[in-house]
Amino acid sequence: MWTWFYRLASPPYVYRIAAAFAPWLLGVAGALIVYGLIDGLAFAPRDYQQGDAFRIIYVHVPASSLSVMAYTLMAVAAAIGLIWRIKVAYAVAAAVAPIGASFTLLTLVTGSLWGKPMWGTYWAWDPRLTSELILLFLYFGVMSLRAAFEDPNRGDRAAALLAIVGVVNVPIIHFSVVWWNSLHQGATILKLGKPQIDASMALPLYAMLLGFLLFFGGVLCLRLRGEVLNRERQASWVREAVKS
Amino acid sequence: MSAHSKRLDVDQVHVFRGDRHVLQGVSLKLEAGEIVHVRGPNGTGKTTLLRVASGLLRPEQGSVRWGGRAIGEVRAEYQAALAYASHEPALKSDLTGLENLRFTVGLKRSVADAELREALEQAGVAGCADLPVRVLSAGQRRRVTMARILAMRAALWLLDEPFTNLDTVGGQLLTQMLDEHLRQGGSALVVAHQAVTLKASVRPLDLAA
Amino acid sequence: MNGGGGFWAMGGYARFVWPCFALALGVLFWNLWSARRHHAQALRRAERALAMAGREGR
Amino acid sequence: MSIGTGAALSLLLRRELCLSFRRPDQLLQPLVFFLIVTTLFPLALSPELTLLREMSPGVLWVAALLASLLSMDGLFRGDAEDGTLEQLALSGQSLGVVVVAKTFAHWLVSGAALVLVSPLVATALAIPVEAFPIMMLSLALGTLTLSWLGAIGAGLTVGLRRGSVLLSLIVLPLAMPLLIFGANATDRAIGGESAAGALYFLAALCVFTSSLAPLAATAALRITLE
Repeated sequence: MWTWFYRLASPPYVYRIAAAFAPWLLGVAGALIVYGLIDGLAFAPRDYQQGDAFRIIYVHVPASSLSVMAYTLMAVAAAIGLIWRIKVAYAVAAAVAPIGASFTLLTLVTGSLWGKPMWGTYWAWDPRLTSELILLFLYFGVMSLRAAFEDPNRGDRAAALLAIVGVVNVPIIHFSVVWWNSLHQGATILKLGKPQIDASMALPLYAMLLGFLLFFGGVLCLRLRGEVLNRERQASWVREAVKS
Repeated sequence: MSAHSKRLDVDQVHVFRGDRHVLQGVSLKLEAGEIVHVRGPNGTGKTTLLRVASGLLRPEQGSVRWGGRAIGEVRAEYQAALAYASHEPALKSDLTGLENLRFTVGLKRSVADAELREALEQAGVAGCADLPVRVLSAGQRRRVTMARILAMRAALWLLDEPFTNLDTVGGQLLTQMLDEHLRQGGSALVVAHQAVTLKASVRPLDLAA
Repeated sequence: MNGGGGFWAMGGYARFVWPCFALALGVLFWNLWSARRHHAQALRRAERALAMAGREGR
Repeated sequence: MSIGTGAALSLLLRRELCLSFRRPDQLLQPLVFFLIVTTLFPLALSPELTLLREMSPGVLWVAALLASLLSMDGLFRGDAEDGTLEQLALSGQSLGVVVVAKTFAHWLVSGAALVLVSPLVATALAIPVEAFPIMMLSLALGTLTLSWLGAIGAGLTVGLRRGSVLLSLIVLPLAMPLLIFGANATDRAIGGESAAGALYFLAALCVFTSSLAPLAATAALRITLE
């Protein structure tokens, strides 16, 4: 049973299966997202309170859940890399960071665009958006630390450690931001919580969530191939990979 | 003065620095009372080999064993038996010679100042004991490092270019120190680009380009 | 179908809804484009490394 | 065999303090920076006391954070550059003991010093004297927590030439919770309300960081040393 897992540690194997999985993941993701967009934008009924502005959740919620999930995945891959010294795990951690950061940015912008009609300002220090902003700083810290080292191996390990330290702090940061927010503003007029959505609104949301997740997997496979290649330039299998 | 050494085994060590394959399957055995002189042009990984042997640098492949056991398992014992002198004399320039010894040798074993002064005396830099290292010459700093190695009473000496900045008297002093260390059952791994001539037989290890 | 000035008006919130979705698609395509470019660069770097290795006869 | 951990800790602590006091100018720099930054705010805002009192906890804490971070980069850099860090790593003591001793010594000369200077700054920012004890306690806990986080950052960036900006970029996001609880504790102390809640959170944060950060900082140093 363990051979399957053990083979995941071998770069040429990962390089090949990543190429095989990517088109499928992206294909299904594309279909789900297209459906989610059409259904969410055109057919789902308006929210009685927010009107059509609520449709922004169809991109905001998937992006925000992905941003946190991506950071956690990065930390797990980093831990596997540090503990078992598996190069592929470092490649995964390096591949995840920019994708996660892009979704965090998407969350922030869509969140503030959604905030404007609700609170009248683009940035009202909503606790969840503030946590996302700090998450973006954490992403940026990990990426710039990895880039600061000439020796990629050492850069991977340093960034891995920072990712682990970061993931431990994410809940602490979130809690303290929520606590801080509750002190100063009392309950915000309209918390940016998910409005109670009935089935017809929920279906496109689940489609978008799954679509974004599969999309994330597909792009991760593509980016992983590059990262694996960067870390295996000396290996013999790279010769065939470059020729093909 | 030096403790009796155990066997040091460096076995098929490979180290990469970025894309460069710095050490390619280097092996060496060092018994008590033996000295190996690591030679080779610049950039062939002499210092890297020393850092791997000391446990500072973990090799990609290969192992380092002390008394038959991997140095990772016997880290405290191995470090207690080890005296490592890097290419640069590792001294704090704001501290005096004596203080430098007190804060390095003192971490390994409880040692009185008098004993440290005696080691400085042996290295011929007794006068520098109370001067900040900042004001010392490169040769004097090298001798303070030699005093540190003497005071540590280590079994295994790992010395990186120990003859640099030493005048002829200093060179002779170091040669005597090495002979005495080997006679007492100590062992030494020395990186030097010039010849190492001792009473004891010196086994060369050439690192190819 | 929702009313309020047709589909594109988004009940008056068009200024906020459409930029969000445009940006979302932008991020998705940026990720795809960036991943492909990253892989192409990696391949080029590997080729150069192999070519150098070839020359040194290692 | 090598000396006990307790003896090693005290010896390393003496070494660090001895080194620090050999360069008193470098000890004063963070404190003067702390004073200067806090003087900027009244100039930028207004000398009007009631307004200042409104801003003072935030100003005090941000200035304290930045002042502590200023000297954080030198925690391991000095020893790494002259090779003594390698000697410490090979000293037979575990690297963790070295990290704990160095970080605590660094806190004594930077964080604790800031706490002692803080009444001066507080008076300048119209903070009432009654609030001083809580303020100083919260600053002590906050700066100690920050020193531990800074040790992780310093361990990660010691090998890099211009690591100090990167160090702040790594540490500040992690320091935001302690800023929130610390500034709030001081704010309540000024308002006369009980600052217990914020202080408890700050203390919990300090204990949590003091217990985990040494492991992370040691691992960080080991990555850079190898």
